[in-house]
Amino acid sequence: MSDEGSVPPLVALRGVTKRFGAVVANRAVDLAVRPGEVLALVGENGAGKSTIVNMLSGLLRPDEGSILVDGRPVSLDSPAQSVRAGIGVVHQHFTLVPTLTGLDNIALAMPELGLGRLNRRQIGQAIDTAARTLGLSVDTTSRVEGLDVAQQQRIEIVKALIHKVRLLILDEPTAVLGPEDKAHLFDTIRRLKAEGTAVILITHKLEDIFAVADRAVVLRNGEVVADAPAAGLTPDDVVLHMVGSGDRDQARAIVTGETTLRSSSASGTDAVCRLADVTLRRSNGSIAVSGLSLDLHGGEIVAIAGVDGNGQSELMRVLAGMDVPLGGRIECLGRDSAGSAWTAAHLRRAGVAHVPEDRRRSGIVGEMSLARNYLLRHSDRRALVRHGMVRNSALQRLVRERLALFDVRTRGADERIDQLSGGNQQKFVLAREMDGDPRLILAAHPSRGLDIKTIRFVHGLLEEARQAGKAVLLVSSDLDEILRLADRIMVFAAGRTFGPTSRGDIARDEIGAWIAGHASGPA
Amino acid sequence: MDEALFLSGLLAAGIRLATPIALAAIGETISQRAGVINVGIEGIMLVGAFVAVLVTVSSGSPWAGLAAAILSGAAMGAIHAVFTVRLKAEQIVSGIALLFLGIGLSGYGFRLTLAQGGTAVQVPGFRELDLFGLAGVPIVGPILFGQHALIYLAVIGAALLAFMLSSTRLGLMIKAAGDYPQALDAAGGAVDRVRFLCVMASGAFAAAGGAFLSTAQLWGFVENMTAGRGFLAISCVVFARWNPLGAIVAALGFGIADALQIRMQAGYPGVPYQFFVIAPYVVAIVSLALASRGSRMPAALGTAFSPQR
Amino acid sequence: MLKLMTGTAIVLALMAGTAIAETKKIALVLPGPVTDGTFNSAANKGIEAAKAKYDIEVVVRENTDFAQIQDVLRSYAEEGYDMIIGHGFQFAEPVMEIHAEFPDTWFVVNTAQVAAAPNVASFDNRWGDAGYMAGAVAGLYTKSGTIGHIGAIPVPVIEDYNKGFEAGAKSMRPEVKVLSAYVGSFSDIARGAEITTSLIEQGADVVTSTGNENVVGTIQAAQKAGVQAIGTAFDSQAMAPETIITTALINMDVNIDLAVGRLIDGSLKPESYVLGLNENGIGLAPFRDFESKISAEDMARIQAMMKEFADGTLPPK
Amino acid sequence: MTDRSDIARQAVIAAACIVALVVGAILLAGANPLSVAIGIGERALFTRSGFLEAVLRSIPLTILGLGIALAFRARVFNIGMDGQLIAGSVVAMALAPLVPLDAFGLLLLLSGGIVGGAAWGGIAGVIKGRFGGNEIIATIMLNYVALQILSWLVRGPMQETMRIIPRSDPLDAALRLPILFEATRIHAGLLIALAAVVAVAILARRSRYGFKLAVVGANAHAARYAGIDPRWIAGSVLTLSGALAGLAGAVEITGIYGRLQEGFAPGFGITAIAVALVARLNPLLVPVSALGFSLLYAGLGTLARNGVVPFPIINILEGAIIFVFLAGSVYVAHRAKRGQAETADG
Repeated sequence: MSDEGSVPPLVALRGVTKRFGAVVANRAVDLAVRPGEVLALVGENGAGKSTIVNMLSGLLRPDEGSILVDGRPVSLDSPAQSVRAGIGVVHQHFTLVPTLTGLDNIALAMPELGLGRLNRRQIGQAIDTAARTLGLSVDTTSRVEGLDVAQQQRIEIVKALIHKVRLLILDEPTAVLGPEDKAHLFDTIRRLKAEGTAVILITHKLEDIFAVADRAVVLRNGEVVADAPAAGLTPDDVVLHMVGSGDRDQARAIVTGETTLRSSSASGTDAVCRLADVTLRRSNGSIAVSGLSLDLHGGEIVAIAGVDGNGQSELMRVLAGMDVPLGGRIECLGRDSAGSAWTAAHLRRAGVAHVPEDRRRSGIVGEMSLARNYLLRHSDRRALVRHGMVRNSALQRLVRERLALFDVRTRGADERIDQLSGGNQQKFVLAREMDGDPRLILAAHPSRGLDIKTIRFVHGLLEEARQAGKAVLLVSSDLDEILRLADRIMVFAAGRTFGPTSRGDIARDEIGAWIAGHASGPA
Repeated sequence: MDEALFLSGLLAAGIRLATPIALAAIGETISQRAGVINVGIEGIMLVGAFVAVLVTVSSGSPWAGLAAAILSGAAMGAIHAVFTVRLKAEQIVSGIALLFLGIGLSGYGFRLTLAQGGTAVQVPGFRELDLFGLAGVPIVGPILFGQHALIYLAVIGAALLAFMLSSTRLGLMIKAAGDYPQALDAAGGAVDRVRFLCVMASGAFAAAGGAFLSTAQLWGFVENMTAGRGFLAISCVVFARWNPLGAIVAALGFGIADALQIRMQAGYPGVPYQFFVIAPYVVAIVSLALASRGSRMPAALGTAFSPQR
Repeated sequence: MLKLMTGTAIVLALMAGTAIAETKKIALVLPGPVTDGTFNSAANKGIEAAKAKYDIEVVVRENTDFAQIQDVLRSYAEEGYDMIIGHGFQFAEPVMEIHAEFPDTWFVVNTAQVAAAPNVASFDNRWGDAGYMAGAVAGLYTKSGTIGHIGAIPVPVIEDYNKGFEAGAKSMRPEVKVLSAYVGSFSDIARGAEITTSLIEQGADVVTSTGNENVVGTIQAAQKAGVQAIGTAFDSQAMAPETIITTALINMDVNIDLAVGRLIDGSLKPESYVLGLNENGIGLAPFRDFESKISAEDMARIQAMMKEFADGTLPPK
Repeated sequence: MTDRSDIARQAVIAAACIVALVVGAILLAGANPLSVAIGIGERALFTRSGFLEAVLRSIPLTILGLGIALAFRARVFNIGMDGQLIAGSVVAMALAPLVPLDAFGLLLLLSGGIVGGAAWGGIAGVIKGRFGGNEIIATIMLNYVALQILSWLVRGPMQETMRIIPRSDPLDAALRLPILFEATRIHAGLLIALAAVVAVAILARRSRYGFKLAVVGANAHAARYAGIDPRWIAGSVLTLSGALAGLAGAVEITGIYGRLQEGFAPGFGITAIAVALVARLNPLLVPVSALGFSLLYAGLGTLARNGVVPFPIINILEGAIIFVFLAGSVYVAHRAKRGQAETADG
């Protein structure tokens, strides 16, 4: 164990084991966090991080071992008890009621208000106070469903901190944030630290550890395999612990993500997809983007950067045929957005693959088998469906093949897909979408929430696709990912579009400026 | 003046016809906002109607009858809540069972008590009020000041519930329980307790609607006297987009349309009366087609909540 | 009144004559609940009366859906019931379908006109005559010149009553305005009341109603509005003595009593019995408090009309 | 774990309370609960005619239950089976004077029933699919409309030539479904119902359309992503389940009644919902569930006939039995889960 300092641990896990049926999620986990300490909890998907979060937030009970607060064992049987113990949690999947405003969501988490009339002005002031000390600006008057993820996350943080919180747990907070919002978040964490609040930061991203954490705990297969001050670690060390590989070179390769495949400058070929003066509308009716013109060519990756909620989702929906543009015109693989054949089914048939941004919400049907989920996007293939009847044996055969090819870890094609880890689900989605030789690949946040090995796998796939002459449109809020993959970069911010520009023509901080909505650099 | 009389008669009848439906619809709104659908409110209304008459006759006070009806309705709601909230059984099936149970209990109770004598009993039921002595004012008088006390209570109740939903923390908890119970659970709220109470409240309101039918609109109980009003109430909830005040408006729409068709019938003896009877429903169907955009039901409606622990 | 008494006397005499046979088993099948206060209650009353008089075993089946009728009739027949009485025209068809299979069982359809050898008989009342009498009283009594009839659903007997009501009223007062409306349900008492209220608003000051529970709604609405009602079927004046002038009696209970009596004494024939005033199938109940509120002249006209019914010169052909 | 056994225990308590309520009610009526219980089971299960009557009633309930199961799979709540059934029977009856008097004519009548029910369901389908209107209201309202239109038809244009009773003229014998077994009322509708079970099972579990229904029912977002239009599915499945309801109507008319009359399928639509939900929307279980409900009704019918208890007790029993069934299935489900968890733990 690392330095047992003079300050006693604020919250500690002692020998905690948690099983789900035959699966052991955590085995004899020891963990401690002291006041004013930022602890990074890292590990691959399925390493047991979320189970720890859920036990600390009162959603799960340990089977063995104990949780200590201020050195005394406590039982956290409900979220309310967890709050009373001074633990605040921001879950990876936000627990906000979409139809309520931010303020009402926060009030919902304040049992001390009783059941009676809400003094919204007073609550608003309390929120402002909490937000100001953290340097956060939150929109508390709009319905949550209309806010972008970064804003929702801020509401979650304020919600957690509206009580006297001594330990704040942030589960994958950076996965959805752009660089600016990420910097903001780290700022907030530092302020909390300065006030003596302990923070547990669950993350996949190595750079997060070194940006804010004091100490890192690495989990593998439910067990703690490393617990060390961040200052004494290198990225290679962390990866080595995470993947459990003894090979330092391999670990380094994963960290750096060596790219062997390079752009085969494709501007000469005909455009697969042409967008001319397109206007996109949000579901609430407001204009997300206007005047968007862009050509997508085979053999290139075009990336849209920027904070979520600036029209990226709308663009993807429109290109996938799930929506039509409000204005302008799109021609894609012989289909015209003004025509009647601009539907998801038609475009899929024409060769559009779509890796959706929220796979749990729309990319898969959790309670269905892998085979049925495969059929989701291939139900008009003659080989799988004939005369309206599904040919199950052919489907099974194909799915088994594809699962092997994409290294999806599963018990078989009949397993329910919600039994798979997030990374395997994403691999499954890719296996499905890359099937049938698509010519345009729409990839929205393809590596969000994935562990580093799977990320490399996903990136490799996209690069191969480019190599094979396919057009790839990538939407990501991860600037590193964009800089690594993209041939051309475009930014949506504040209702405007910046670019596209070749990656070679723009520096990282210029993109950062674009994302912040400043029109410096080549426009 | 004839037109004025016609109008005030029409509105008064519309309000009377609407009130039992409105009360049941207000209750159903609360239950559905919390995520529980209760298709058994017809049965609860019957129990309420019977209990109200029974207690009114034996105590001499319609208010005591109303109070007893409300309690019996809450108890009926509790049965539904035990099965749907605690046991997490299929909500629609439980509602259907509740419907039969309500029909049976009210009918059986009636035969054990009031129907024993074989002659009609006198029910000292509610009478229309005369608020501020203004009920005599032409047209507006009877409408605004000359209604049954329960009608004013229904409006006040709906307004209070609307206020509760929009402006109290309890209201937030109810909306969260119906829209995204995971969020309420994570915020430390007891989803099941909120739902249980809301289902009981829905029973209480439905029973009050039954009590209006048997002690205000009429003075007496007959088996199955609700005649489908519970199902109309469910329609009103959806029509009103899960807003309690809207539920009153929707019920009023039905009531007035019904009162109107009743008055048209005698005027056009050549037209088969069935066409008048269906008129309110046809109007409802057409307006449904024309005005449905953007209507959203509580996202977790009909699904039991089981926390992951 | 006299007729009723003679009727009873005859029945009693007959009963004495038949002496002791084996106990007959009789099933009465009703479409609604016995507590409806009108149609089904009447049948129940009839069978109760018969039970008191004869050595019979009785079972009553309530709330029989149209879909269940055949099964119910068949089951009783299989269990060896001697007589199965279906109360309502809707029993006619199922009875016709199955009667041949059970020649030892009598099937009786009440309030319908159907018969078949050897074992189907029906009893019906002259609903049209009853309506005529009610209409005559209403036509004489109305001050406004407008009267109203509220029917549950236009089934044949209700339509007959409705037509008779109008004819009767016009016979007394040709210029009278007769309003008519239907509830669309037998059991919706609240709507029955509201429809009545609407007719009252349109000027009706004497109303009458046919059906089941909805009749109670009409009487209550009349009571609340302070206008007069004429009861139907049951003498229910006790329910609202200030309101109900008289009742156009439709003695469906007499039908049942009669059917049972004829079964016991062996005089039942596969015929369609239609009971009018002389057979005590219909009648006018006593006016009681209203006796004094009706002019002697009007009372004389009513009595003259009743005599014409007794003589057979009414109803008009 | 404690939660689960807790729920199982509560299910037992709830069922016990319901049973106590029923027993109390029966005792209050001066009857013997045990003989009442025996009475329910006796005729339905142990007499030929009682069992056959249950089979007869399970025919329409099966067809209707299949329609409900299809629609509910897509989370489309068709409460309008009663109206669609009426529409089907009306169209079938209206065709009767026009078709040849042979098996082909009968087939046309049945097809007419399907079309009529589909059209009535299709109105709700258009309201839902085209205008986004709530199908629960639409179907409830359409029930009332269909009931009244039937009421008018049998007194107006479709009334018998004699014009006495509100009903239509009878169908020619050639247009009646043949009786399958001598001296019973079991007609060829039984075969139609079983064929429908097979067809719907294949449709629901093997076909692309059935797959799409399930996707829409499970996750509307995923459906849109997959290029399935949830509104189109909702509209089409309302039409389809309406078609089944119409078929049930035509089968009842041609199989049992031979003419159009009011009230020939009272409350079947609501019962069918219970049938389908108890069968867990599995088409193959629907006939089992339908027969179970029919046996229950046959048993309750015996009770009503015997006059041992006042009629409302029958309604109480009807509700109580469904409640006890619910509690029982909750108990079984939680016991099973708990067992699993324990073996996994151990």
